[in-house]
Amino acid sequence: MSELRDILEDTVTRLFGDLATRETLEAAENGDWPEALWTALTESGLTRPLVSESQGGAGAGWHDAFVIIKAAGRFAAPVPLPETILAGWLLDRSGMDIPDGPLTIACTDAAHTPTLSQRDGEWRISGDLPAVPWGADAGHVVSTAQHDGDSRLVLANTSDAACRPDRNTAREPRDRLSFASAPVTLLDRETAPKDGIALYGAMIRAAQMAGAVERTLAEAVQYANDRVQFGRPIAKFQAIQHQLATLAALSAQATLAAETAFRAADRRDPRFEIACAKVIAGEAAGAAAAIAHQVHGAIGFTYEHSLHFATRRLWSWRPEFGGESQWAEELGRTVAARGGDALWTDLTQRQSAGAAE
Amino acid sequence: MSELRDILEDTVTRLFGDLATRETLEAAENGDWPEALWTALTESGLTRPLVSESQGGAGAGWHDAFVIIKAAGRFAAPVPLPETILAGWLLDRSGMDIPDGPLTIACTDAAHTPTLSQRDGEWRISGDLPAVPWGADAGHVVSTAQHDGDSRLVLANTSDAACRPDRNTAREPRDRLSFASAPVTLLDRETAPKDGIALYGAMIRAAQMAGAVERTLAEAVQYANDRVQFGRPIAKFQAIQHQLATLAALSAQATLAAETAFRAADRRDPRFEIACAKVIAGEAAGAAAAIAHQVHGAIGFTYEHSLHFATRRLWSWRPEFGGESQWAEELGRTVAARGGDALWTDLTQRQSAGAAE
Amino acid sequence: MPEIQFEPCDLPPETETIREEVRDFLREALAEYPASRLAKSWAEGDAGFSRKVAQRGWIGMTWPKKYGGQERSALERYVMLEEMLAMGAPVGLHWIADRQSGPLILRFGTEAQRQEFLPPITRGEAFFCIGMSEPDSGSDLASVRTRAEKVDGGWVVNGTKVWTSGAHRCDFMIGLFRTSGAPEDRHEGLSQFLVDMKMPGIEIRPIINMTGDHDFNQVHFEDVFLADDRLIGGTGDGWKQVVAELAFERAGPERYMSNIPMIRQLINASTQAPGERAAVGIGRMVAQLATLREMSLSVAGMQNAGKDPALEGTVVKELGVTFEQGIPGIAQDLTDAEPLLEHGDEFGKSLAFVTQASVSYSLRGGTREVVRGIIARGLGLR
Amino acid sequence: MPEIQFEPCDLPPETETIREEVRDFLREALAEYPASRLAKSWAEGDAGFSRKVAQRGWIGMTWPKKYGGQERSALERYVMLEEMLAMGAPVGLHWIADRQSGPLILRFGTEAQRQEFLPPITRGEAFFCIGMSEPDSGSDLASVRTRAEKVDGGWVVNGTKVWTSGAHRCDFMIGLFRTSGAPEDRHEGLSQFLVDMKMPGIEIRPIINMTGDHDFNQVHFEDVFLADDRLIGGTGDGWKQVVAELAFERAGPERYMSNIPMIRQLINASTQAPGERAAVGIGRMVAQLATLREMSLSVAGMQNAGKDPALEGTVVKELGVTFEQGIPGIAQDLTDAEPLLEHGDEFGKSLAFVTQASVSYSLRGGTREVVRGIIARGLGLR
Repeated sequence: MSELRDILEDTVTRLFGDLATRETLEAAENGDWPEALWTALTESGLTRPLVSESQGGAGAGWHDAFVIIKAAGRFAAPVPLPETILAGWLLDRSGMDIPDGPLTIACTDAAHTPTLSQRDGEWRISGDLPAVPWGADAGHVVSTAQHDGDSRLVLANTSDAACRPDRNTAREPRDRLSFASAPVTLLDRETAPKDGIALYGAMIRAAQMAGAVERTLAEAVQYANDRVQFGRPIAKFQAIQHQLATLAALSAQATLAAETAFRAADRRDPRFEIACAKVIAGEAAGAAAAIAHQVHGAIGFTYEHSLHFATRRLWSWRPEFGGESQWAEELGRTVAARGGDALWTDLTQRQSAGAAE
Repeated sequence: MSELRDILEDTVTRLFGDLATRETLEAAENGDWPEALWTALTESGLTRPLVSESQGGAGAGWHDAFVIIKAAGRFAAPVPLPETILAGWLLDRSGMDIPDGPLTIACTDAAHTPTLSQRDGEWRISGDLPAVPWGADAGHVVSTAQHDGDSRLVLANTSDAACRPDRNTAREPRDRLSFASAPVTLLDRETAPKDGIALYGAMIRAAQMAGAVERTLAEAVQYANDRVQFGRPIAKFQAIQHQLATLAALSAQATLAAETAFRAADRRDPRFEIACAKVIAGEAAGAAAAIAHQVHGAIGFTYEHSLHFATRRLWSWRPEFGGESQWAEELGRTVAARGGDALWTDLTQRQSAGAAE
Repeated sequence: MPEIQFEPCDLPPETETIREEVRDFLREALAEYPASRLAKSWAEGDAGFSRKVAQRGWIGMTWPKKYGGQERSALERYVMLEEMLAMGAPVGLHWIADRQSGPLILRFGTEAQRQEFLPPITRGEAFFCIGMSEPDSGSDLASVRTRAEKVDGGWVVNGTKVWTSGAHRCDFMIGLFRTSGAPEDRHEGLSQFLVDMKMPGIEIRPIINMTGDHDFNQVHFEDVFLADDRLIGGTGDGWKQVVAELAFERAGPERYMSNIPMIRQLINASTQAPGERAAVGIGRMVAQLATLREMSLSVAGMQNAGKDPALEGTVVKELGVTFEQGIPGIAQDLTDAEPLLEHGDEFGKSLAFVTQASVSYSLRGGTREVVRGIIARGLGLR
Repeated sequence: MPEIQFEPCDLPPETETIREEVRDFLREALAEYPASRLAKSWAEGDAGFSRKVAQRGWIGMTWPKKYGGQERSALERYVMLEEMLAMGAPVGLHWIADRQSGPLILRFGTEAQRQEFLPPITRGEAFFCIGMSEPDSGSDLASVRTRAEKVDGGWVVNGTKVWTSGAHRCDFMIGLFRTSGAPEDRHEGLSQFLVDMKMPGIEIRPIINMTGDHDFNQVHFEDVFLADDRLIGGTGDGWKQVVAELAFERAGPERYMSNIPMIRQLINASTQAPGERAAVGIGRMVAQLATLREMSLSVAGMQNAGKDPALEGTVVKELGVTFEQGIPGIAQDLTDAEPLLEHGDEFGKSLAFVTQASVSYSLRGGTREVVRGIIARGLGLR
């Protein structure tokens, strides 16, 4: 790893280790905003790694941010850190100021896209954003909105919206924000990628899943070594060993798939690598949750044990920004359209195109 | 089991045990027709279980024939016994005489259906039947053929066809028969089911697969108990035990799924049960071959070992008369069209409809 | 001849009567239940519902009339049960008594115990839980530490049971306690007792599931006095009796039917003319479902014919649990649903529940490891 | 920090040169090969092809020039190899010498042995096989019984090796023989020897695969005399050397690439606008393929940087074999093809081959059980 990533890894691991405690996680599930954690993240500069230095950011790349976002997944950090990083990047690319405080993003689909209108030269947004991560806690949201059949990225102030709180399976906030002709700022359509939220949203969830899968592995290995049954640690049973070996392999695979996507994002259009990462991390997520719970037995099914903080997030993050089948279908169509003979050359071409830059 | 089925089971097990030997199987793969085996089957009345007693058959039902056909799969019998039984049943239902000797069936698809024509009041067939089981050895073939957009079942004499021998992965004969205006007899369209070959063909392959899966289980259990590694029988290793437990469960499941289809065939339209049986037996086939080879290690990959006689058949039979996905798709469409609330009532209704008859 | 043999079973025509009765009953009794509650299936208990079931005579329905039963056939009970499960009826409260505790008392209990306990069970007035697992025992059920010391006129119990499903809502526990020897003696020296959960010295502490539900409990015993007539069966026969009881627990249709309500919702969520991928996914699921039902019926039929299909029951559990556990993943894959716990639709709420709950299916009634080990022994693997 | 860590690898730009060279070469060299032969990938050997590869300097290409090598980088060799595998080139004959035997001789051999063996290998004139497994040894490679007895000026070998891939077409074997102790001593007392397959006393008996192909052999040694200079490395160091050799065997791109030719055919067999089910199936496969390539590249990069990614290599084998073994089933499911061995199309013939051959992928280079055990130990499972 590069020196910067080493430092980031140390910083973020220490910070989450200290502040993303069980108490914090439980309190967050009951609706408390973890202010101390967020403040520490902000003060360490971890909320704006991609923002240019002139804007008060670190001016780093996605590959560096990977370390932070994966760790957020590993520690089940109950804050919209990945969302803030992505929103900040989009705003920075548009040359816009980055608002203070937590930011979030909204992934809209055809059925749920708010519309834009202009009044007195100001752009305004109307409509619902469903299931916005930390919609109630974030000060601003970057979303897509429709105008005359055109899709635009906009920045809105969440205090202009009516908020109906909700939760995903992991009890992370997924709130509905309803706007009625609220003022917005449009992002630059030349510099901020149009598919930025759906695509890069999938990328950050892949990294978070890789982190959470790694957590399930660590917990399961620890438990298997500690837990004695039939007179010996269950780690001695071949069936347990084989399951954990499988989990370890999938964990390493998910991490590299996600990391590859983040690296590609620094270099070129990362759509192919992000699709691969979401598929691989999502498949690993399902298997990891099943194996880790099987190894843990009944204790892992209790709220008191910490395993579920990872596994419920894995289940929640799998479908967000598109599940495996959706991304696999896109990959499959792309590859089929090119034909089998192009498969390998296209694959090697992508890698060398990235490396050459 | 009924007394008749008990007797059939004993007879067929003894007969195949004596005559479907390794030598016979090897010779058959090299093109030798196992005359002794066929003669014994004929003399024991096992080739015509479903044919009415007036026609020289046993007048038994499909449930009885299940025992014979599954055993043919278990012993990898290199003869068109299931095909002969099915062809005989179709002819018998049409009130036709059953030709002596082995019979076969041809599963045609839209792209490969021969056409019928009438000349001097006689029906004639022209076109190719691809991959006919034992096309060169069977005296007659029952096939579908097209006439004026209508699909008919016909009986043709294979000696009227040009034959190009071929083999499936199991090196069972799958020969192409080419007819040029050869005389045929039409089966009765009222009494012989129009989809008889494709549908009942899937049913007999499901039973054969159940038999071959059972064989892989028996071989793998035997091998695991005999084979010593790292100082103990590999049957002692938990990973081996768990794989064989899975295989045993799938074997039992495939058998009951197939048997359920045969029972349904005696009672009502068995399309639903046959679809289920082909899906379940096909899935079991894939898993059984993988597990049995994994347990056997390198020795199972040799021609000298007998495992491949079962596994190569499993691979060959899976796609014949429609693979799992084809049948599953049909099942899925049927169920979806009825809606989720009808699923359970439809399921219980089928069973009680059968039992009531 | 294979070691595992499922004989096909035809249900006798009289079972159709009770099937229709149960359907009619459930149509009314469950009319107000949201789909996401039905998705919880037999994990859910409802005392009012249980009493309605009792009024129909469907708790302990195979037992002798003198104990409140109806002397109906085992296959009629089977049909009643599969209809309950097919709808996701909340049978959780009376379930254990009907399936395990009642049959145990009938088989091993004294006449006085039968008269005392069976009629209230059939009236839906006595709910039971099972006190078997202990902290640190896991799958190793025989390592019981909770001790019943013989005293004058009875026994004094000290120790802790854990994973006791529904203890906080039940009236009685069938407890497995050590009456002699040490935990190292394992199967030796264990006995079963009938425990009134209101006895002084019993403390029930909730264990909250990751779903947020309260089902499991820790049950602490501190000098709990049980009179002599609370012993069930012979002193030291506890393990033998438990093994018989586990066989009841392992073989029923609940081993493949827990997620039927979710399947129903999934098919309803697809269009009537689904795409190829959804059709294939649904079709494979239905083929499994139909075959597992034949297998489960077969076990019931063999039991009814006086045979001992223990191994076949274990096979149904192995395949049934694999099937059940696969359903949430299939539903997730085919719908890409993102469940919301507060204001989300019923499908999403159901999916969120079964996704989490399904991990426990391979733990209850014997873990996957235990189940496969039993099958392997049945195959004669040495 | 996790125990398993794949560092991303960027191939240096100079590897693009050799990539293009290999592609150009293969376009011509494989022009006449039917698709069903390419589907056999590295299971297939062709002496003429191997010699053409040698002429290009691509056998032993990383070795010192004084031994006939080209002193190219390990990553250039990696790229050469992945291009060969991507096309399904029949590298089977020179493969073992290039991957295992040459590096072994380079590392543990004497100067004389290097000069004797390495140049002919690079010229495609010396093909090697591995004499490791024995009857009844299976995965338990250390239970060697074949014995080399010390005699004046050399050793006399008696015993039998089995599963010797390509023995009938190879010039030399690297044999693992017991030079002291008994089979119970296991890793102790084993030594490696260079064996000329034309020596008197060696008998090669074919083992025919279930595919009908001849790849494996039994090799019998009866009083075969090996001069002292045929010992490679130290007496009794055989096991240590073999472990190093197995690491070469386990980590290469061949652990995930064997079925790439089949994948190419499958995508070609689908339409350019496939249905949803085929698209999803292909997409999942491609996601695996792309990620496994990154993992394999990562191992190569870490090796190149002087690290020891043994555990990561084992992970690639675990996932790679699972991936490879799944391909025939996916191809079967998406096409419903019914292969015919005589007059069938190339797709069917290829599918028939890989369906059968794939069962051996989890046996070669360490069984799945062995591989998972290694990973489990790497995780610190005690």
